[in-house]
Amino acid sequence: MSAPAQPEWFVQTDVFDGPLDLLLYLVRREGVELRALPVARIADAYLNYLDKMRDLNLGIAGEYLVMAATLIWLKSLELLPKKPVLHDEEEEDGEDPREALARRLAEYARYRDAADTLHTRPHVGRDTFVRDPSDVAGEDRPVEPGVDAFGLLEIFYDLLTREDTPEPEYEVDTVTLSLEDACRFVLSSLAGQVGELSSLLSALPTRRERILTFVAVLEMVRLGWVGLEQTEHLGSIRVEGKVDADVDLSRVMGRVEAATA
Amino acid sequence: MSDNLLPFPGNEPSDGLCAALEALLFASGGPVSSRNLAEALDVEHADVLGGLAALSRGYEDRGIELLEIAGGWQLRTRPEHAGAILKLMGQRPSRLSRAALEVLSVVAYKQPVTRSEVEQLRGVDSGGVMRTLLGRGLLRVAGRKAEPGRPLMYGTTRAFLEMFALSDLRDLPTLREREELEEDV
Amino acid sequence: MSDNLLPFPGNEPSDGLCAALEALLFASGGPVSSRNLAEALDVEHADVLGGLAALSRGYEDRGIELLEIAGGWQLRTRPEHAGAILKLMGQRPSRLSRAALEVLSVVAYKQPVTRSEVEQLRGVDSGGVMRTLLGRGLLRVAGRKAEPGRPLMYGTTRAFLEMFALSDLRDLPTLREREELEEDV
Repeated sequence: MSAPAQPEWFVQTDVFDGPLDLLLYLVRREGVELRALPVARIADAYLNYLDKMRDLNLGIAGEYLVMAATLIWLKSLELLPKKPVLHDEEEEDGEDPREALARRLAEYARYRDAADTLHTRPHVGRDTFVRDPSDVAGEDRPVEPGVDAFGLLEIFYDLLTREDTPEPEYEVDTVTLSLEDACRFVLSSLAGQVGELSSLLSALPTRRERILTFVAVLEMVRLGWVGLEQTEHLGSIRVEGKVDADVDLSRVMGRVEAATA
Repeated sequence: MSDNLLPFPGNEPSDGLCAALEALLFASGGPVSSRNLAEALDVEHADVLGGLAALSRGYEDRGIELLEIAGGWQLRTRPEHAGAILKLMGQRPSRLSRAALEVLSVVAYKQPVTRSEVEQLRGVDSGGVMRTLLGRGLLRVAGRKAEPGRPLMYGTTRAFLEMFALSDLRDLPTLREREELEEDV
Repeated sequence: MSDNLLPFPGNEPSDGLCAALEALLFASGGPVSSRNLAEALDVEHADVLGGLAALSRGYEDRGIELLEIAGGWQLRTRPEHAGAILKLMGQRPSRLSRAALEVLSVVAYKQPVTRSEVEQLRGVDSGGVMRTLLGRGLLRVAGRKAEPGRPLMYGTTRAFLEMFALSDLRDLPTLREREELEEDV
C-alpha cells in the first residue's frame, strides 16, 4: 500500500468531522480567503484528498461524496461560458452557488472556532473540580426531576429493552413454582374444607403464580379433586377440597403440562 | 517546601504545597490518607504532614476546618454554620429517585395504565412509589380498566407536564425519534 | 483571628460573614445565587456581595477559587492542581470529542435548534453525538418546532454552563468576534 506522497499532509478521515471540516482544513492549508474562494483550486484539493483516501482503501462516507459532486459542479460552472446555463441557477435564489458555498463554509468556520474556544475553557473534570453537595435531609422539599423529557424517554427505553426483566423481588423463591406445587398449595390450603377462590389467589404475590394456581384449580376440577360453586352472578367462587394434599400428583402433571406446552 | 509554614501567606508568592493539599482535599470530598496525598503530589510524606498542620492552622476562623477522620484528612464545614447550611439546602429541590422516574416514564408513555402493568414493566413492586407520585401531584387516577377486578388506571398530570417543560403530552419525544438519533454514529 | 492570616481581611466586620459564606459554598457544591446566600444567612444582599468579593480576594494563592458560574457562585479547584487531583482519584481527564464540542457550540449559539438545523450547519450526521450529549445532561429537549413533523428542538443545560465555567450564555464569546477573526484567515 502506498504511503501518502506528500509528507505535509496525512490522510486521516477520522480526524475530519464531515466534508465541511475537511474543506475548511484545505482552505486554511492553501491559505486562500473564504470571501473570494477559488472554487476550482479548492475542488481540486478536495478531490485529490478523496483520491488519497480511496487509494488507502479508507471508507468514504456518503456526505463526502455529495460534497465532491457539488464541487465538481461548481468547478464546471467556472469553466463554462458564463451567461447561458448559469442564468437560471443564479436567478433562483439570487446568489451565485459558489458564494453560497463560501458563505456556508464561513458560517461553519465560526462554529468550528467557537468549539475550539470552548475546548480551551477550564473544563470540569479536566482542569477544575467541584465538590459533591453535602447531603442534607429536608422534609417537604420541592422535587426536581434531574432529567429532561428525553431522559425520561431513555429510562422508558431502558425498561422496554432490559435483557431479562428481573422478576419482582418477592418472587425469588416462587419462580420455580410448578403446577404440582400449585395443586399442592390449593389442596393443603383447603385441607378438605371449602374456601374462597379469590382469597386463595390473593394470598399469592404475583400474577404468574395466580394464573398458575388458577390453571391448577381448573385442572383439579376436571379430575374431580376439587369442586367449584358460584351462587350468584359475579359473586364469589367457592372451592371445595375433595382430596388430601398427599394425593398422587403425578397424575395431574402429565396432562397439565401437555395442556400448557 | 518552604520553611515558612504560614498556609496562605501574604508576602510569599504562595505556599504551593498548602494550596495543592487544599485542592486535593476539596476535590476528593472524603477523607484522604497523608500517604495518598504524598503520592499524588510526589513529595515526601513528612512534608505532607507539615503541610497539613499548616493548612489546619490556617483554617482557624474560617468556614471550613481540616479534621483527621477515619485514618485520613477531610475538609468539613464548621459546626456553627450548620443552621445556615440546612436553611440553604432545605430550600433546594430534591431529586426524584430512579424508581420514581421509571414509574413516571412508564405512565407517561403508556397511559392510561394500571399499577400491575407498571410493575410488569419494571419488574418490582411499585405501589409505594406510585402513592408518593400521586401525593406529589405528578400522577392522577384516570379511570378504571374494563377487566376483572376493574383496576385503577393512572395517567400523568399538568404538574408533570410543567416539571418536564412540556406543553402537551404529544411533546414527549418518541421512541422513533430516539432511534433516529441513534442510527448514525 | 490572628493578624498574619490574610485570606480573610484582617479586622473587618465581614470576617464572620466570609466564614459563613465559605461554609455555605463548600457545603452546597454547586453554584449558589447571592440571593439564596443572603436568605440563608438572613443578611442584606449587598453585604453578601461585599462578602463574596472579600472571600474571592482571599482565595488568591490558594488551592481553590471562587467563580461566578451559571448565575451563582461556586468554589472550584484551581486548574494548576488538575494533574495531582486526577492522580489522586485515579481518573482520566474527562474529554469531549471535537464533534461534541462543535454540536455544543452550534446548539449554544442557535438554541432552540433542531437536529436537522445542526446537521445542515455541520454538513454531517450528528444524531449519535447529540444523543451522547443528551445522556451527559449537556443538551436538553427544548420543545418542538412549529413546522411539519414537529421536530424536537434542543438547547443547552445548566450543566453545560457549569462544565465550561460560564456564568450564563451571554458569557460565550460572541460569534461576531469570530467573524472578525475570520477576516484574518
